[in-house]
Amino acid sequence: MSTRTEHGTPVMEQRGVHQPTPPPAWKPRTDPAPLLPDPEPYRVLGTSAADKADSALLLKLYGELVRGRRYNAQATALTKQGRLAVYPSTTGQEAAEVAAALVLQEQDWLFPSYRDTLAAVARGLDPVQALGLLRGDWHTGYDPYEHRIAPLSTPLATQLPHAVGLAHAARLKGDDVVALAMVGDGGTSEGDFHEALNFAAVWKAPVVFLVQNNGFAISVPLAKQTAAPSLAHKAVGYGMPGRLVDGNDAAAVHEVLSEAVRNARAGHGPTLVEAVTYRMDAHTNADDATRYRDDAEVETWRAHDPIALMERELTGRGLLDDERVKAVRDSAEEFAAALRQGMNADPVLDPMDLFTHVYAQQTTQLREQAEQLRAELEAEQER
Amino acid sequence: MSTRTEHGTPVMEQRGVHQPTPPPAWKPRTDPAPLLPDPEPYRVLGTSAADKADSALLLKLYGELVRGRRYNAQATALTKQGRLAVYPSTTGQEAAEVAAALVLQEQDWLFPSYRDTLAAVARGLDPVQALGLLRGDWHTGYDPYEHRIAPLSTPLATQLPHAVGLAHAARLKGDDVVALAMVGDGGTSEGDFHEALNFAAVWKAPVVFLVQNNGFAISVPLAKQTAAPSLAHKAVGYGMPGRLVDGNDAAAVHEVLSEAVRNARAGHGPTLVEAVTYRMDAHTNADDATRYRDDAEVETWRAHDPIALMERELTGRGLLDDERVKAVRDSAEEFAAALRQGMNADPVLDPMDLFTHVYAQQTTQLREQAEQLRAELEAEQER
Amino acid sequence: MSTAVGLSQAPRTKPATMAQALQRALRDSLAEDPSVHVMGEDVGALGGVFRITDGLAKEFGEDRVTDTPLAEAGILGAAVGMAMYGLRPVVEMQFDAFAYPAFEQLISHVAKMRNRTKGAMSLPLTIRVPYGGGIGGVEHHSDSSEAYYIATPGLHVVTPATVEDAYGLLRASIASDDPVIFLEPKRLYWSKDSWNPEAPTSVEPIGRAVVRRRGRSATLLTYGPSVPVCMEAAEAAQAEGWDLEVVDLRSLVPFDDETVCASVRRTGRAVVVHESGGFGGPGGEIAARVTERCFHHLEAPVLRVAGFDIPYPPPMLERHHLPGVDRILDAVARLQWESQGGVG
Amino acid sequence: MSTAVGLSQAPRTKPATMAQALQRALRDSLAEDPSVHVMGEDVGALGGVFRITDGLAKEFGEDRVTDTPLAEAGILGAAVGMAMYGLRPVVEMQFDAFAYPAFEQLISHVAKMRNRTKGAMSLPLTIRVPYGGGIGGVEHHSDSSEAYYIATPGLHVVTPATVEDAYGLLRASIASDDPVIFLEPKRLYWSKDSWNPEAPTSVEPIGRAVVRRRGRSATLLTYGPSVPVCMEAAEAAQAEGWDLEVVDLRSLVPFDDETVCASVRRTGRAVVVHESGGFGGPGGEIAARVTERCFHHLEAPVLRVAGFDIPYPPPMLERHHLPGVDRILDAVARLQWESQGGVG
Ligand SMILES: Cc1ncc(C[n+]2csc(CCOP(=O)(O)OP(=O)(O)O)c2C)c(N)n1
Ligand SMILES: Cc1ncc(C[n+]2csc(CCOP(=O)(O)OP(=O)(O)O)c2C)c(N)n1
Ligand SMILES: [Mg+2]
Ligand SMILES: [Mg+2]
Repeated sequence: MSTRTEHGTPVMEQRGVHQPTPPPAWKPRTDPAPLLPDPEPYRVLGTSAADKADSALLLKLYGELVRGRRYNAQATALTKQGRLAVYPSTTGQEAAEVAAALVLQEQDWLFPSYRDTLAAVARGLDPVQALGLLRGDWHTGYDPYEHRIAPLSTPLATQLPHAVGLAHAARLKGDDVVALAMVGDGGTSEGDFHEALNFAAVWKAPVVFLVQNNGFAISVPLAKQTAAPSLAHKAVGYGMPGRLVDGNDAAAVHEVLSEAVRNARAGHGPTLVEAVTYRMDAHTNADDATRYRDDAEVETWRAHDPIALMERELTGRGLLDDERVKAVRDSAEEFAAALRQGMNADPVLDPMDLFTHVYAQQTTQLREQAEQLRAELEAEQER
Repeated sequence: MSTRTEHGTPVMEQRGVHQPTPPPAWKPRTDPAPLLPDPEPYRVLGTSAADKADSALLLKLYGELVRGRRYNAQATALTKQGRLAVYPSTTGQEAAEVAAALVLQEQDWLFPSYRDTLAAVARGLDPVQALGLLRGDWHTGYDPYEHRIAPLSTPLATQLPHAVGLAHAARLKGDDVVALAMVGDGGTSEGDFHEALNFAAVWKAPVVFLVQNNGFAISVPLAKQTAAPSLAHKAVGYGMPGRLVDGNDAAAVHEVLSEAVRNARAGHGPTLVEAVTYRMDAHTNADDATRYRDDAEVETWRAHDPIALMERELTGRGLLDDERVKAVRDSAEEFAAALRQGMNADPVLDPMDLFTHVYAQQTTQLREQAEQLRAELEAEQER
Repeated sequence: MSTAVGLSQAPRTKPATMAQALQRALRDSLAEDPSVHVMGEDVGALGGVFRITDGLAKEFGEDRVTDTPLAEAGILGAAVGMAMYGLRPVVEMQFDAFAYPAFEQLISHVAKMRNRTKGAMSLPLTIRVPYGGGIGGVEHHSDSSEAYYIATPGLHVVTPATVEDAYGLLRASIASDDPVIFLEPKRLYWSKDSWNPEAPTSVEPIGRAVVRRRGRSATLLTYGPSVPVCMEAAEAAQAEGWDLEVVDLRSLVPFDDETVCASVRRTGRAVVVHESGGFGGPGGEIAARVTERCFHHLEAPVLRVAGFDIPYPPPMLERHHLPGVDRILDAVARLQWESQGGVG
Repeated sequence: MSTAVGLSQAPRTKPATMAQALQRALRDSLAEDPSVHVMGEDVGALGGVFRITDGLAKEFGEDRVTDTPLAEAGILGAAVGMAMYGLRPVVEMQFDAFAYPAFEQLISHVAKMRNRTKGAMSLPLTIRVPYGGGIGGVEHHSDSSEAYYIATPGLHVVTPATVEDAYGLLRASIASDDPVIFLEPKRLYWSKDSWNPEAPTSVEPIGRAVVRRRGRSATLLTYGPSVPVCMEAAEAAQAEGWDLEVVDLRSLVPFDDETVCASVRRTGRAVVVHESGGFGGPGGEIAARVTERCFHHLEAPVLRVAGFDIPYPPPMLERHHLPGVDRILDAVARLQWESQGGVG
């Protein structure tokens, strides 16, 4: 039996569950049933739900998907040209990446993991800045406050408590800010995932956790990562709603995330969203995926490609003609050309920056060391 | 609708749930429904289930409860006499403590938290040894291999992955060993709790997690610790069965834990058991509970005292007369007297032990430092 | 000796404990700056296990003084997020050893965020860590963990030894735009000194050592819980004819090379004293940098008196571990008072 | 210079990389002792991100070589439990900075269990940590975290610099009944040396430093990734008229005072070289203890050449951070070769 909570999230009813807080434990519980994950991945494209979908939104998503795919291809190419140290591609995951960016308002915050440069770019960040970490000229290539995008987080799941803290702080200040934090299926095994979700639920923080379940943590398949029926089920243990969504259906991810963001904004607290998707490329350009998975699996997923799904829907609705496809692709090409150009310019580096930003209050120790390096650099130049 | 799994755990059915592992995510799942916690705390005493309960077991539990209560009182008294540095009492929690010990077979392992000296004593450990840590003469007052009791763990939840690893190792070796690990409600918020449960479920390790939800983590009530419908619900996120049991009903805790141990032994993997109970005393003798809770709450729980519950049941069955009560109490007094005596003897300490056990392969550095201390001690003696 | 040291008598002062001074510093910070938030385990109704936050939740509300769930990485990680949004969180770790679960957040984020973002994102966080032994604490309640913190660039590491400094340094730490590890010597919590709580001293800048006692024979370099022990040792040394100078470092990072080296150049001899284990502890750094800078002024190698290189002992044995007056005097005696060529 | 150093040519040897030697050590340990288990992230089918465990899961099965869930505290905590039951787990941490989540397990349990139980419960664990920079790794992939480990009593801390030692020391670490932090210098993984993989050298006992190069002017004290750099510096120094001795410490805990002091007493001058940050890094300890023990043999203070006290730089700037030949020679030049009274 499906029911609705006050703020409209459809949930599964679970009968007879009991109050978390004693005393007394032996009195039966009377408040609403706890939230459970969707019984099956939520979908829009190709279902009757698609009828409600806004055409403008679908076209917007389509443009972003195509641009995102092109971005992935271009970034991968840049690693081959030695312009990027390493690139973790999101080819195949574009739907979740771009939807995560588009559901946020300007004042909201995005907390990307190391893989999620595409989400940052879709939120409006200059791709050259987004790729700064991976190019290797500085750890974070952008000012996080400019687009309200936290630094890409390499230590897995560690960004989740940051998102909770930021959202909590904004709420305390009375600001209308939602934080959306991204993490991978592997990252859900980390203690920080647990602690962040628990804090968020206890504090009713306006935060949305988006798990991109792309089937692998580098080489480790999900079955070695968890025995849970789904990652969305983890929400149950924190007392927050969990949603399971087809991560390759951009419209579905957008809808589920929008609802979660809306609930967070309305003061109803956090949501855990699992977007089931697949990493079409290797973990990074340096990885060899043939060691741990076979092509047949990859091919199965190719049949469920986010761009193809969207094109089918748009074509069915008569919204897509050759001209529009060409326009979208041309725009993506332009974007790629600009990125190529931006990355071909050598970054201007100042080694003295190594010392400038470590502390707000510089130490005498670092001043001395900076002087040492300056002297070395001058000696180098004289030679 | 309630159903039974292959190994007999009653579970709630959840319809339409989906496979954890892609691909493909859009194919509906067909395997059995995931396990959910008991709909309400499981009880034996005072219910019709009590009819099935074995009298000998009830009497055994009764004896242990009374002895446990006396043990708590004695240990608390020893802190006042300066014979114990500190004592975290389990008065009110004796049912869960003694049941945890009694469900295990000799070859099994117990992983107690810092509070669980009573469980260790109920498993057969000399109480003077069990209290070694709290007396302050050494960190662990016993050889863990003698009774297969891991050292009392002070850093909360850190013992849980140890239990998983040990159980896993035993299983790999083909040994019939179950590990039972104890943790508090507060400890469930730690990352180590999450990581341990996840490892256990993925590895199908023969381990049982017993959460004693005694309402508080020092001063912090459960409502500030979690927003989950129950702590047992956390099992859902790991894909293991979760059971909710009245923690003051020794027969019920015994039954639920026995079933969990049986399942673990049979290769069905871990279970999370939440025993809802209450800490009647302050956090430790050094704590002042009036700062964070009022007496009325404590009194509510006094009406649900584990010993009183058991006495009512035994009396109702005609198993308890004054003579038996006296015998049980006398035996508890004897136990307390022996403990008093044991703790009154000053422990014999050798300061050189500080260096002896740090390494199996001693370092020259520690040898030098040991020599320094030896010289100091000799000089001290000469004075 | 349970009295903190070195504060000159001021008019209208009265005895106060270090715990009271710390509490007052928190209260004043909360009152003056609405962005200050106190958070941790049991800091609310209970007032912390050491009662440092006693009464603050009542006074400032649970949104400003917050009992968190029991998860140190979560506490520090959430505080990072709050600091990102412009708040100034003051985190209490319940005991030294219970800060370890937060280590990754500390090393990989707290210490690096400002540098990572080229200064765009400062984290004005204070992490209060009660540390050290001598209080009869059972295992995990007496660690001296400063070696980990000082080896982590991006953190300031501060520790008071007097009631006055407890106030001044905590205020300065909370006001600092850098993350500060504020190490509170547990066994000095109840040490008293005369202090004027109605007119707290102005905020001490972080990074300045102070000479607690002038002397000419040798310098004891120390901090936190070992300061009173060194003062006592200096008194005792007089009977042996040594006039010892005592320098209270107060801040390990930044390190006050100037004050330290000025003292050692004057005396020509030095002993570093701390509770933390010797091997890989702060004493190695201090001895090495003093030697690098003052080599030709040294009449003897800089010696170290430290905790042994062992896990912290159980209560009944801790006195054998802690650097005490005798061990300090033994080290002073080994400072080669007469020419002893070939000892090295 | 990408070649490991110091191995004397033996008959029938052929070039092998450090990665190959490490893999061989794991394979031999797994084959000889059924209680040895290898575990970590991606150590199975993938063979680890550095391929050190390549092929082992296939050869020994997934129960012996196990891909764990992605949770470092859980990995180490589970390994502790396995060791309690008599197994000999060899844990792989994927990179230095990703060992931090396991810090509490390491400090509060791995390092303390044996002592805590008066020797009843040993933890024969080996924790392999690829460490250090110089490989163009992005943030969190180039940390030198040895300062944390050496300040933790109860751990042994070992690091090879040659292909031969990689094999011998890893075998010894796995065979040891103490927990060992086995630090693998990432940028030497692909360094080659001639080695006879068919007849691996006998297992080296842990705790012995080795003189890699004899010299009379001054001693370079170093370990791990800095050993080849020091060898190169020693070659270059000859042109300047300095004949440098190079000591490869191999094990930071236990520390080989004997070999180190014998060398410094011979040369009268020393420079400690490591990549780890200087402040609070191992160099302070080493300089301090050498000075304590060899003061009257020292013609100059023991100097340190270390990484700067900053978070590890991004790839494009790391060369400015890493101690290189020039910086080492600069330090050697400052070893007061003529009488320079009053410098200190
Ligand atoms: C704390 C931590 N441990 C290990 C790593 C090394 N690592 C980088 S990516 C990765 C796999 C991540 O898998 P998942 O969370 O599923 O994200 P995905 O790569 O699939 O986007 C690992 C183990 C890390 N970055 N951080
Ligand atoms: C990692 C860690 N953090 C903090 C503490 C300090 N501490 C000791 S007991 C306790 C509360 C524990 O509450 P709970 O888990 O509910 O167990 P209970 O005391 O109720 O048995 C705290 C915070 C600790 N021991 N370990
Ligand atoms: Mg993944
Ligand atoms: Mg509790």
